[in-house]
Amino acid sequence: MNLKDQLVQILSDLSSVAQESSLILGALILLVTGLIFTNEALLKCIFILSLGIASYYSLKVSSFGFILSNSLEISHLNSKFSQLLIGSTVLLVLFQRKKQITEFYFLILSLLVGSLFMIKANSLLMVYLSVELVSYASYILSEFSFTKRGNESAIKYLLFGAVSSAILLIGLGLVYGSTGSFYLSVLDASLFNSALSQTGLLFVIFGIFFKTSIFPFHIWTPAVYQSAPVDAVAIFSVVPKLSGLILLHNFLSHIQLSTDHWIVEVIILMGMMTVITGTLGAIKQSDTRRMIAFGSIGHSGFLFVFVISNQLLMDAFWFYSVTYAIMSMGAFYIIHCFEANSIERNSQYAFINNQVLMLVSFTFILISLVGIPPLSGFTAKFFLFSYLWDWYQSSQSHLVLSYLLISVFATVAALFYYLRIPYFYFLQSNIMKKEVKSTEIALSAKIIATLFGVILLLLFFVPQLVV
Amino acid sequence: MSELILILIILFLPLLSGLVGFISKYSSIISIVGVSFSFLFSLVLAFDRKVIRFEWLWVEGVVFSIHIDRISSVLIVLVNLISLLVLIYSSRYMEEDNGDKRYFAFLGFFIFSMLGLLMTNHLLLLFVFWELVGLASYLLIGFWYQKESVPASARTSFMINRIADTSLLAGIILLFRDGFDLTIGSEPILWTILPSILIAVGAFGKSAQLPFSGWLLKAMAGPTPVSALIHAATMVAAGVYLLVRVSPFLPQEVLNFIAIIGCLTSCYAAICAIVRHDIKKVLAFSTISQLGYMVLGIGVGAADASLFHLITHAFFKAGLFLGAASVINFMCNAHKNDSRDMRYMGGLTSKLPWTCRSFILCSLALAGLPLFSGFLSKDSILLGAWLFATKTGSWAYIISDLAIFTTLLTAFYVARMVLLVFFGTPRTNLTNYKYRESKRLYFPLVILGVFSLFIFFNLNPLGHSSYLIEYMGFPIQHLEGSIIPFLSILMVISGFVLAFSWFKPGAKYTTTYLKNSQPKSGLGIFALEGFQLGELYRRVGIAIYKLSLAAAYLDRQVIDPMLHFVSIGSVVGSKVLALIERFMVNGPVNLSASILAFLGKRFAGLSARDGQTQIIWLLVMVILILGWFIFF
Amino acid sequence: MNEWMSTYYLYLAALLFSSGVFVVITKKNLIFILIGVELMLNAGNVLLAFFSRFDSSLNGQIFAIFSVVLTVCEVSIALAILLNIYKKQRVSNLEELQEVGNE
Amino acid sequence: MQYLLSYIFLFPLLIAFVMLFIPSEHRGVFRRLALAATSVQSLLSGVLLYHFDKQLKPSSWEAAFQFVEQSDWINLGLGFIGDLRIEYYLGVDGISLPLVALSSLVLLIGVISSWNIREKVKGYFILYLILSGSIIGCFVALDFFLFYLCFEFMLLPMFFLIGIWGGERRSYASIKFFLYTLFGSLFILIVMIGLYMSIEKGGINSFSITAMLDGNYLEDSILNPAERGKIIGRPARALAFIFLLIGFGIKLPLVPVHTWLPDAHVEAPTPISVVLAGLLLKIGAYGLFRILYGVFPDMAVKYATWVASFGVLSILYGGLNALAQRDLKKMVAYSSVSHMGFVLVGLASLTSIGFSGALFHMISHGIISPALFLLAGVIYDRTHNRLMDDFSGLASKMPVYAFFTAVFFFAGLGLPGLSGFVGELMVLMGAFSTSVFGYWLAILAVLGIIISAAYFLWTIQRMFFGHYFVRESVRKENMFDLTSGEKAMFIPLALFVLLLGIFPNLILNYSNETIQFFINYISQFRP
Repeated sequence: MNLKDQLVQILSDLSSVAQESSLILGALILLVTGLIFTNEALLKCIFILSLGIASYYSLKVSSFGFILSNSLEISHLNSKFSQLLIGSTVLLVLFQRKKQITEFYFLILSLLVGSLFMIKANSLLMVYLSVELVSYASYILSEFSFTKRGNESAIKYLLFGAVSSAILLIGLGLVYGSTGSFYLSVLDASLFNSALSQTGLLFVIFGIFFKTSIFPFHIWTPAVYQSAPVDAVAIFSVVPKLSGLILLHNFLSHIQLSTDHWIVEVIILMGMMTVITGTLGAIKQSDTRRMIAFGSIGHSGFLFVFVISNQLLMDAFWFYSVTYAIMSMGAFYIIHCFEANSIERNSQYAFINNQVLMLVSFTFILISLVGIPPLSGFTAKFFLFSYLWDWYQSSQSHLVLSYLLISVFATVAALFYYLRIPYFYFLQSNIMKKEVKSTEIALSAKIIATLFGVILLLLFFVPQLVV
Repeated sequence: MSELILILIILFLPLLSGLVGFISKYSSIISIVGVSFSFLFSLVLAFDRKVIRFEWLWVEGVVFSIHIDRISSVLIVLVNLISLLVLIYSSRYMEEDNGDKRYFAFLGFFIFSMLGLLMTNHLLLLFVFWELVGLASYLLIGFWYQKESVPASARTSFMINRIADTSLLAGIILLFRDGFDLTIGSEPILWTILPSILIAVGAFGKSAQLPFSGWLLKAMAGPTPVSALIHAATMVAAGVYLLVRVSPFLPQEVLNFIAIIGCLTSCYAAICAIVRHDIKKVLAFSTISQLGYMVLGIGVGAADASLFHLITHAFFKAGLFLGAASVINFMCNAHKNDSRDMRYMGGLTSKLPWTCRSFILCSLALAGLPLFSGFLSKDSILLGAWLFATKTGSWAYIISDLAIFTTLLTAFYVARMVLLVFFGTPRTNLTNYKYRESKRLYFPLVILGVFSLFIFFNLNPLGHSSYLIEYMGFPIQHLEGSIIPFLSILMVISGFVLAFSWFKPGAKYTTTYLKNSQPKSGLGIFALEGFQLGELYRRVGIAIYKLSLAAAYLDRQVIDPMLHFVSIGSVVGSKVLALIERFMVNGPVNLSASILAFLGKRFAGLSARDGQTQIIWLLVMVILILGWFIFF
Repeated sequence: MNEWMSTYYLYLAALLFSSGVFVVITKKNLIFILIGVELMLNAGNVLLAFFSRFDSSLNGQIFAIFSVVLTVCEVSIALAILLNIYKKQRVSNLEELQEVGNE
Repeated sequence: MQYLLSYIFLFPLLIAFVMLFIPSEHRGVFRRLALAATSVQSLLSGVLLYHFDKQLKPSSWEAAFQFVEQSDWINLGLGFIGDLRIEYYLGVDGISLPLVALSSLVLLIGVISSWNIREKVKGYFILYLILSGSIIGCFVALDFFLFYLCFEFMLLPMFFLIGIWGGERRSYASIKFFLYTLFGSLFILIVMIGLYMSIEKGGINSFSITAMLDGNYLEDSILNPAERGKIIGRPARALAFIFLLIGFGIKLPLVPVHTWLPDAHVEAPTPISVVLAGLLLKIGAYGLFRILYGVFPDMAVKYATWVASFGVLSILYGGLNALAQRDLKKMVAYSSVSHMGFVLVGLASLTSIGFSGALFHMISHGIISPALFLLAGVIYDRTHNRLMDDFSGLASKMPVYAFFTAVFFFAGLGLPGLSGFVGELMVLMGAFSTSVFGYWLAILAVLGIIISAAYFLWTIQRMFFGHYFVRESVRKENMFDLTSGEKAMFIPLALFVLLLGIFPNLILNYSNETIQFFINYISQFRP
């Protein structure tokens, strides 16, 4: 193939990356505009506009296959999830932001671009590039609170991330060298029969674990969630996590290891440990965000189930992801509203007066995170358990069974901590009446919070809406 | 249909009149009127001589039936009659009590349940009324619930009954399980041993046989007319009635068992009655003793004799109790101290003439002197026992002999009671209380006293049976020339003589009586305490309560925390024991939360402060996983 | 290049990686730690560059070049954050940063 | 008539939704609305009772239900198990119908007894109505998913109702309650998923309880009895049975997983105790009836001795604990444990009389225990104290109260003529006459009757007999007898207790045919 043909090919493929292109373009425009105007509304408009265009293109995707000399793969799964990622990023406009508006939205957009590339990556290089792009944006975003704590957690996050990316890089190198293939699509289980290639694969998987905060790479999560700006955290908890999971799935689905392969067993074990860690870790947290952070680690462990098996249960995974995105964004939105009134710790919810609507919505979201009907979190958990059960039935693997049992018990334990906020607000409020804090929450915020709860309710009764 | 209405009227009239009385002003009059109508209708029923039967599907597989034959109809008349007399007596006796409305309502309820018990031949329905009778008894024993120790007595007596009732219920259900018809039909099929014994034990409970007899003493805490009706004449006889009904179905072994228990009870109670000072307790023991006779009669196969004794006993014992009620009422007003202790009485003949006359009549019947009803019925039981002994031989003679010997004891304590209460001079200073024996008080007494004469039951003063028994359908036994009547007369007379020599007015014993009140000998103390049965019940009760405390302790300290422990126990290491020690006091949720938190901290701690530790932790994990793979 | 030569490259990468790890976990100064991270990343680059010898399209070397560029970005971000920290707290030592965590 | 069950089920939820939009200043409106809602519910269940065909002899479980409503609810294509199909499937048979009627009665009483709730009235009644809707939903749902939804959905309102309006240790009690029951219901969830994978209806996996009862198993499914599927070397059906037993046993409650109950009961406000004891426990028992015994009859036969042993353990252990309590409410709570043990024994007997007895005992306990909690609530309202030792001789001060207490205590101890006796008797008859476990267990169960008499009578003796006396620490200015409003609650309950005790067929006529069919169905699985 000569150069001209290649260029023609590239040009024709560009239409398939129109969403990413529009986002990059939007990000650049935002940056430039931000230099001149600091009007929040204007910047938000550009932000929404570029997301809108991107989502338009993501809805319009029609041709599937490999593009840009096999470095990207467009599939049904990818395009669907890119809609979800873009959609959850749109929710960011709900969060009020006073400072660093330009930079913030710019970084968010680049993080989103990285994520979109991540779920489409087919070549090892694209994997590394996209992961790093997401990471760099996150490092800077986590620093954006400009407090002592923010700095500290950012530098730790960065160091941790750098070590992880080194592991990823080593892994990619080993995979590349021992299998001789540079593209995910040509990877095969038969290629991974030497110790070197298996080590490489494990390192790659570990590198991706960092993005999805799977045990033992979850350690950065609570600190960052605690001290980064809340809107950034809301994105962290959804976009990089889901895209990392899909990347992992792309890797594993091409390789097609059987359930009793030791790498798969290690992965399942890590998933179980994640569930346990997330659940146990959350119990003693007094800071709301840290608690939710550990909860989200636990949820990574649940979501993880869907991607590690050979067959992807598309609808169930999709439903869980959508529900999780809504729950997570909703939870952080409400935390955001309360933090504006300087309520940061669980016990402080006891001092709030007359915010029944907010707290009821919050309770809905938290209960949905636990997974109790009639909220869509339950349906998601139900799919998860069904899926595990089915997997167990077909594989007869004891690890899968223990995963199922651990998930079930983790659900009970999750009640311990997720209920803490309603516990403080509803059950402890009478005791501490004397130091009531007056909180001011705008009506619009109340409506939005209620909407989150209502959507979760609605999705339980009519799950067809998203599937 | 008209018969059904008749039966329903007889059954519900006492209850209705009691309830109406409860909400109206004239409770006693309404009750008396209601019960007398019920009595009249039951006479109609008795003279009708028909067998009446109704059936009613209660639940699937259980058809309740009402079945009235001659036995029931006679007993219904009896119950109605005695109830009527007691009601009349009570209408005066309870006049001053402000809870009289409640009293008559309870009594109405009792009469209703007792009649119901007599009307059915289905064991389950019988059990229903059996329990209701027990409830009525409980309510009436606890009638003066504000008094010291009365509530406890009521509860104890109900509980002991309840235990026996449970045995009865278990027996009935076992019969059901073994496929027997729960209706006591006319064709006797022998039951299996276990249910028969359980049913017999149930009957023992209500009839105060060993080892349940203690409840009857506790029951004496109730008003005395109640004791006359419930704890002497009717309810306690229910057990005997049940045994009479089921005796054709019982295997011989069980009958022997019944005979032995009956005999022992009668003897034991007679011994106890000799040493008690409390007039009601003496009467209670005498009731137990007489019930023992009846049970003995059933055991030896003389059910007709038992039934006869049941009827005669109902009259004279009710009379005795009502007489005792008058005495107590008098003492209560005249002496104030301990109104029931015979040691303080004496010489009451002049004060209570009508009471004294009727009381003596009834006492003689109880003692079993010829010319009195008690002689007839008791003699037929003794005869039955004798026949049984000759038929069975060996150990059965002991039963028969013991029964005859008990006659002597009976005569002894009866004479002692009468002598101590009515003869001699008052042993304590009585206030100048003028007691007026009103008509309403002595009319029932006189009636009952008169019914203690032989003439109403058999024209032959030395006969063994009665036209009533014949009417009920039992064959008349003609046992001429037996020595038993003479033997029993001899026993009675010697009992009287002994008692008179000991307790005659002015005798040494009666003058020093108050001083040496406590018996010295071991047997005496034993008998005074009612063979320690009360202590036995108390011990059992305490044991159960201690068991319950242990269960509660177990629940609080082990089960409650243990579940939390189990739910997470799989991940808890060796620290658990120490943690349990520490957090047990703070309650289980704390405990589990603390354990979870402990583990949580270990996981969360790694993500805490030191960035390098985190990285080390990460790398160690990676190396561990790789090492695991390489080396295994 | 023969078989035993290629193991040298792998040893080199391993040496780089482990010395990077050593630096990262022993040094307290943030700059040193960054240098350690660089070493670790370069181990990966060595691997990539070496393995691309067996690849006619030299994908590995391209990868390595990209990776070097990315490393530069990473370090610049890290330095920016470090500067921030230093400006605010006058601290360049990781041990002295111990604030984030559960109380 | 066609949508009668939906009306009963959803009407309170609708009213609760309406209440959301009423400003909380109108405090009186809420309780009136709630009263109206539950009254309508009761009326509709009356209509339901009237139109129910008692004589229907079912040929299969599918045909056993009446007033059936069936429509698609959720229909999702899921890769691995075909379609996820959840139906809105309601219906009643002879077992659930009496429970629906009982629920509407108890819920109505509950509203009346919450008349003097003063704080956060709006929230209280909204939660109460949600609770009442989901309780009814549990009894009428024929889709396991719908059942599970209602089963779980009760937890949240209950949690808040106990936690906000409860006594001193309310938060502890509510969390304990929530944890325990969630723990139990997750066991149910696992089995539900397993059943879903194994059951087909029209060729598609289904949650339909009727299909489960009729045993429409897919081939090669793990819970298919013919397959003898195993999980970690154990028979899958046995594990499922045990899981369900634990799940429903926690709700029942079964010793040794009963410890949430005394705390929850003691701390809950009176109306909630009423609902808790009257209905929530029945839902556990109903789950045992419908799902455990209906779907796993083979295991029910196999494990009958074990189940019955746990029942007997509950009877005796609950009774002994009740005897040791000093708090009136706690005593009643433990007596509930004891009584629900009888239900389990009746079920385990696998005889028609035992089943009828268990059902009847559920109904009768569903009337008696609310009354007992109301009685405990009365004394607590007056004095803010419930310790038995602090009172004595109340009979002379509050005779009407003493009267009703006596009535319900005697009903509780199984006095013939009152409803408590019938259930116990039938259960014992079933337990003695069954062939699936030895009658030594039944004999032990009989001892429970004695113990129940002991604690009830002792309580009467301590609190009501003797001289009138109230300890100094107790507020005594409000010691007045029952008000007419309270009488209005107790009189109907007492009448029901009496009526059912004399004419148990009022209930059993509805259930006879169903239970007969049930027993015939189970008898196929007997060895």
